Amino acid sequence: MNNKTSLSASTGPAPAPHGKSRLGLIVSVVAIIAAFFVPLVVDSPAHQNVAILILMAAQMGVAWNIVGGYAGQVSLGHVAFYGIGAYTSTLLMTQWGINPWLGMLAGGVLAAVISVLIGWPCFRLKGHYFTMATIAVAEIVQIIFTNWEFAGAAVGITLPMDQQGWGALIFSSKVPYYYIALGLLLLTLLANLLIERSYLGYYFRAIKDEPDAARSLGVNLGTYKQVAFAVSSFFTALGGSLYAQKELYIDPTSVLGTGLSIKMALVSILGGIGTLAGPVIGAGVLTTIDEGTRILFGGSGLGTDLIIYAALIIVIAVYYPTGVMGWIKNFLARRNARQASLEKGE
Amino acid sequence: MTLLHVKNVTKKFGGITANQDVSFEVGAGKIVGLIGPNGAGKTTMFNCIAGYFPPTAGEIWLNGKKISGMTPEQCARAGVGRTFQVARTFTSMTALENVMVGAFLKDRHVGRARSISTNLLNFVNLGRFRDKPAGSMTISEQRRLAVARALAVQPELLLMDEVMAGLNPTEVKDMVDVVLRIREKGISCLIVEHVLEGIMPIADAIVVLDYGKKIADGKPADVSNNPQVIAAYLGEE
Amino acid sequence: MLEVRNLKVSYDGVLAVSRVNLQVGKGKLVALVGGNGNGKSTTLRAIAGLNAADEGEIRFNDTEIKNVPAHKRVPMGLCLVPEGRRLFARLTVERNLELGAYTRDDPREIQESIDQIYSLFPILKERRHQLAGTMSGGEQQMLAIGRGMMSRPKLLLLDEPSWGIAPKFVAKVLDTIQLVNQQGVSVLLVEQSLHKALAIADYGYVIQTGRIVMEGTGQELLNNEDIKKAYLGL
Amino acid sequence: QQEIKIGVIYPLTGAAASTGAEMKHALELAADIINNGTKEAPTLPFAAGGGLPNLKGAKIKLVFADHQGNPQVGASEAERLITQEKVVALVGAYFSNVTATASQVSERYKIPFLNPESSSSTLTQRNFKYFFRTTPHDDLFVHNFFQFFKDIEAKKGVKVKQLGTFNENTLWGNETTKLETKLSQEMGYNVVKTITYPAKSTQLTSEVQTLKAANPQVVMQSSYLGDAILSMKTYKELGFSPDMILANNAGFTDTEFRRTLGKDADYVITREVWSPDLAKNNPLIKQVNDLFNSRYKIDFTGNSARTFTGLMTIADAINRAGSVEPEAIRKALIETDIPGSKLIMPWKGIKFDAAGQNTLGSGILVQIIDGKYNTVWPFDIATKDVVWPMPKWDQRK
Amino acid sequence: MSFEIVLQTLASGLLIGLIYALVAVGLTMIFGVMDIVNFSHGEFLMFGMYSSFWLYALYALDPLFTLPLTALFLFGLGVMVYKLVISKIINAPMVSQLFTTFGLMLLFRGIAQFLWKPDFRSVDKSVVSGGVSVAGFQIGLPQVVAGVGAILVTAGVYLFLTRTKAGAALEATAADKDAARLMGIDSQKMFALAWGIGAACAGVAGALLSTFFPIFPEVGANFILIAFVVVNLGGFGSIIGALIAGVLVGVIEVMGGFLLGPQYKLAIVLALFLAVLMFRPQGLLGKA
Ligand SMILES: Nc1ncnc2c1ncn2[C@@H]1O[C@H](COP(=O)(O)OP(=O)(O)OP(=O)(O)O)[C@@H](O)[C@H]1O
Ligand SMILES: Nc1ncnc2c1ncn2[C@@H]1O[C@H](COP(=O)(O)OP(=O)(O)OP(=O)(O)O)[C@@H](O)[C@H]1O
Ligand SMILES: [Mg+2]
Ligand SMILES: [Mg+2]
Repeated sequence: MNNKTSLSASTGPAPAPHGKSRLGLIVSVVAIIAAFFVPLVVDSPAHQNVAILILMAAQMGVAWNIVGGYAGQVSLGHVAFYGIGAYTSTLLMTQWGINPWLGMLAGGVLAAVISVLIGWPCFRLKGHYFTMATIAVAEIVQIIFTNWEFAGAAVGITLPMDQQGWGALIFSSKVPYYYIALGLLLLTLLANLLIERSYLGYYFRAIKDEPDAARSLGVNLGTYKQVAFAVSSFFTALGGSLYAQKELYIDPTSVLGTGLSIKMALVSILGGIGTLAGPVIGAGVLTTIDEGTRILFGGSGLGTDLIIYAALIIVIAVYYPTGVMGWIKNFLARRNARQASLEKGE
Repeated sequence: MTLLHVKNVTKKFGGITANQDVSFEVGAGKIVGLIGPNGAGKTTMFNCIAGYFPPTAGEIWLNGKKISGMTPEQCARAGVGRTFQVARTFTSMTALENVMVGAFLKDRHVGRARSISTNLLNFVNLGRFRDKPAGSMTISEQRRLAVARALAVQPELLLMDEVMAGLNPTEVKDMVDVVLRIREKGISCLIVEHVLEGIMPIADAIVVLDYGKKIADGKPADVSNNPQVIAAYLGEE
Repeated sequence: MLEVRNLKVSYDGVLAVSRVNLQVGKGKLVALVGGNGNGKSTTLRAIAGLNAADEGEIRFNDTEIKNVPAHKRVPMGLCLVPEGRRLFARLTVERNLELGAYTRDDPREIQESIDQIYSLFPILKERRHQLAGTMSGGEQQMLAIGRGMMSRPKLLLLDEPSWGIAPKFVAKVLDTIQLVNQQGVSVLLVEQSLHKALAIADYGYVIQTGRIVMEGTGQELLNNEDIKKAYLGL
Repeated sequence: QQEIKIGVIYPLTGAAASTGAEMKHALELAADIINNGTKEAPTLPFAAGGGLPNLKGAKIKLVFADHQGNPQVGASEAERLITQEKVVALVGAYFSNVTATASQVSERYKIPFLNPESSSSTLTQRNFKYFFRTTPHDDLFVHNFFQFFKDIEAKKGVKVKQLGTFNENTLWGNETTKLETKLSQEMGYNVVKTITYPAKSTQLTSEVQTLKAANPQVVMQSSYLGDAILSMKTYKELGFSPDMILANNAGFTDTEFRRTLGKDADYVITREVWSPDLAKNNPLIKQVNDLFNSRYKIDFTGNSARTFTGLMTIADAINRAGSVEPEAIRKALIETDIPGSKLIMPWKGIKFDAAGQNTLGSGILVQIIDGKYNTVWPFDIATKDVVWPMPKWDQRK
Repeated sequence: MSFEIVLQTLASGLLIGLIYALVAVGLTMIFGVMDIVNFSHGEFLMFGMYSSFWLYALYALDPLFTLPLTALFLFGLGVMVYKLVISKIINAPMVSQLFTTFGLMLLFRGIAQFLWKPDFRSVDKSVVSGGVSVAGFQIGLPQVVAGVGAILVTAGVYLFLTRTKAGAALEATAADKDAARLMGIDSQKMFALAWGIGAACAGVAGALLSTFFPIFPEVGANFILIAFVVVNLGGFGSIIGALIAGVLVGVIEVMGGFLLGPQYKLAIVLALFLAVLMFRPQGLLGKA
């Protein structure tokens, strides 16, 4: 009983979280700075467009990752929030002339509110049951919008192009869209980073691993799953609004289709679920594969692009089940282990 | 002063009565052992106290507050820390992070939670696992990790379910040390244990269950000489 | 009967067991003891085939089985009662026992074996329709042992069979193991109640950080001063 | 030698891929005729071959893109074709909602977009400057239905009163439903049941049941192929025999529709823009169709014939512009005036109004009889007398 | 609304529901044994349809008679998919498994389109065709045959799982594959078996459907959502649950569509499904 340990906090500075994250930090800063220069280097609008698609996919993935990755609640109905975002800002503008920036915010808030209505019953479900319930909810939302006259029903809504510029959030050039998408992505990443570093991040992961044990530590499962869900849906909706402003036409199939929910998850999984940079990397890879195969093989009409795209997805999932980030971590770990064992002289 | 008061608790699963009309108390700053044959209802009692099962009948009070009927997270807030018979580690997190999840209940500041947790890991002699994935620890190590994790919520009462199982006598001694130091902090311990060398010498009182009923209650020495306890649990030695 | 030579096992590149040599003779009861995290379970899992051995030899009845998949080792007469029980939690007690006899065919003999287990652990009979996962810790341990015996092994590998068993029953469990052993089944036993384990063992090995550091008959080891200090807390 | 790149965006994979493939073939045939000529159809514009004469024989090069039926992909592909492939004009995109987004991109880039076959009337209500559509739109088609009712009432003395609508729940189906309801009211018909069903259903039993209960005389239906086949089978199975099924093109004009249903496809009337039997009035139709058939072993359909015509129209404009400047092409498009005799369509010609809509287009109605499409309306160009009502299921051979 | 229409609607719903059940049985089986959600299940159905179609088109063999062949073929395909792909992701996180089967779904559609064109096909002259009229209402003969087939196959799978040693081994593997290996059960073989049977069920469903449903590369998309709902509603892993839920979904879909408007028929099914989950989070017959 010699080494008496105090239970109270020592007030000294906390040790650095992870030594290895310094490398990550450098890479991230360089990547962000580089991202700002992309439109200056890439001047073809088509390529800029692909860059925007990557940023938008990344943003969706990062937003999804909060609840699907960190908190482990695999929602495949997130497109509902995307659609709510797109429809809210669009309807507010076309019906009442409300500025799309405000509309975007309103869409986000509305999505968060609706996420509570959905989450409250659905979070009682576990695992695949939860996943399936979210798909069902999203399908219902799509059916409602398909039949809702006020929202244009199946016909959809065309956004008027008469006003342009930062106020109307409509541009004929791609560059402003690029920076808006980049800004939105950085904002979502920041929110994600703050969550990851705070107690919330720890709670989310605990809930994912062992919900029962988390409860014994005072973690209210319902509350924290809901927090993750609401934050995630808020940002997903912002992405939806941006989609509407960019494509200037929305209809239930394009902003409420199940495929998009799956894409959000795919992006995160491919890059590394439950990691900050994962979805961004995943979006880069997936969008490139997607666009690339279609451009190279899509004109043939034989479905070759689909085959190659699918085969690539499978290969990645099979050989890198933890995504690109998992692969990087593994690689670093192995290298460290090898070095360590070399030092030990084993 | 009594900290925990279990009053006439009964718990049934369908036709099986796991606890029947059990009453006992745990005094503040005391170590109480809860023993009994396999299937006597010890883990069930833990689950009732920690809010995982509502008792079928009876009440549980902690510090003058009724906690039966509360949810597990409410119980944790009320001051009950617990470990599980099956380890239930957060396997994708490091040992340190496991403990931090507990520490956040009282302090949401990450830096402070980290230093509290580091101390706790050292406290249960798991310091060297600090940054290792908790999933790669052996089962007995994971149970000790669970003790640190439960301590991190700064409980008034700590429920430990067989944390000494799978330890050899030397390791049991170390663990006994840990338990004594926990008591020194003023935390009461309610311990389920089959490793009697671990519990008998340090318990202030022992409660014995058999087929869900309390069959004895008292000082360790008295209980171990109780013929009923010997017949049901200790066996002739 | 079983001969392990220079066994080396690792998890994700980290060595857990290096250089384990041990033998279990026909009809013998051998104990493997050691502190927490020293590689006992890993050794047993490698023998049973759940972990792949990086290097070394595992010979069972004079056949090299290192590359034989786990499920094919069972019909050869090898059976592991694993750490942490690994019951089929969502299946009933009886179903668990039946599955223990998967490699056997005669339904009547299987029923006999089940009855034997029931007479050994009456609580299992009483609860034969309860889901295994809802049984108490000790009850589950009994079921795990019972299930292991259902395959009629020639060599039984037991990983801490007394884990979570009440003191009165520990003796009974160990008696049972001895009984099984006397009926001709060889046993490799990992156990933390050293004195009890070594008391019934014909021979014992001490494992430390993945290596066998000492061996001898049960009595020799029990009387060894180092062991007394390191493991018995004396 | 100059090459003129024209971007074409169609659904080459996904649910509508089979239609996409037909249209792709039609485009390839048109481009081939322009570039290499044909002896089989001497009166067809560009039949001499050798590219566009006013551009020193520049050849047409088609750059295909697959929009997979996804509006966002359509827009991205348009963006890519315009800025990467540097196409001088776009042709596409079959699905109205994809045409909507893709043409928005071309409008921003001030590149002409020629749409040969999307029928949503809203497309030409957007005040776009670079958007041109050769096909008549749904407004006209639905009008045709009601004109047909009036005509047949006059000719055969039948009274059409109770109508039912059976449309899929998409942009197209919805717009059609609205128009049908509106026109029925205006023209004194009674819609006894309006059904919009979810596309890609596993069963249409409840829909048909509902319809049958309302007992309409004529069902006006808009469905793509899968649903068209499924609904016909369900009609038969549930013994639902209205006087007529008046289909709004799409699935009902697909080659597979007849092949799959065989005799059960008979007597359905569908709105069309094209039919091989029109060759009677216009020899060009047979000549080009034979070309198409000898090459791809399929006949033209309304879709592929329109797509073919679309490419011919844009080629005509580029040629007249004598330039690949988008602005010049747009000007030429505005001045387009192709007479009906130069088309393989039963139209009076091609001439665009200020909104970019061809004003000379028109629709026809064809009826399947003995497994063949026969033009039955307008009566003056009909090749066969209309069979009305269609025989009940249990009275067919 | 007359009594006849109600009866008619019920009958139609029941028949399509049995098909749903059959598709779902294969899905629930794969899930139950491996905890893997197979997004590509609809494509097994599609392959079943094409198998029937080609045997019909090339050799004029009726789908009904070639049913065993189709089942065998799909069994082989299921085993092959397991061996080549799924066996490599057994221990991967749930999301990567979803991802893989999703990739398979796309791959299979692409392959079908590549090999057989996006065209719609159909078996136009099956030995079973047309309708029968019973007591004033009509039902399609192909549907009746399909319904009976669905019941037989479901019953067969159920008996196999509950009455045979292989069934017990599947159950054990499902519960804990490492523990099963310790019992001498070849878990790899069991997983392959589960995929084989699962795919064969979908194949049989496809064969039965091919007599009255158009055949095209994307046909699986029409069925997969419903199949998921059925599996969930019945309780993941429960064969009987899938049967009950399938029929329930079929009847509710047809009835609901008829009463409340066809455009909402799927929404009605989904809403009821969610409502049931609120009261029974593990589905009707699922284990908690
Ligand atoms: N969910 C349940 N359903 C049915 N029976 C249960 C359930 N949980 C526990 N039991 C039964 O209740 C009795 C008490 O179990 P409990 O786990 O409390 O025993 P225990 O005293 O902790 O035993 P051990 O020392 O073996 O861990 C046992 O017989 C057990 O089988
Ligand atoms: N799944 C795993 N992944 C990584 N490392 C592991 C894993 N399982 C065990 N280890 C490590 O391997 C070493 C040996 O573990 P093992 O379980 O064999 O020990 P043991 O002697 O059985 O200990 P105990 O007495 O606690 O059961 C330990 O250091 C442990 O941390
Ligand atoms: Mg217990
Ligand atoms: Mg061990």
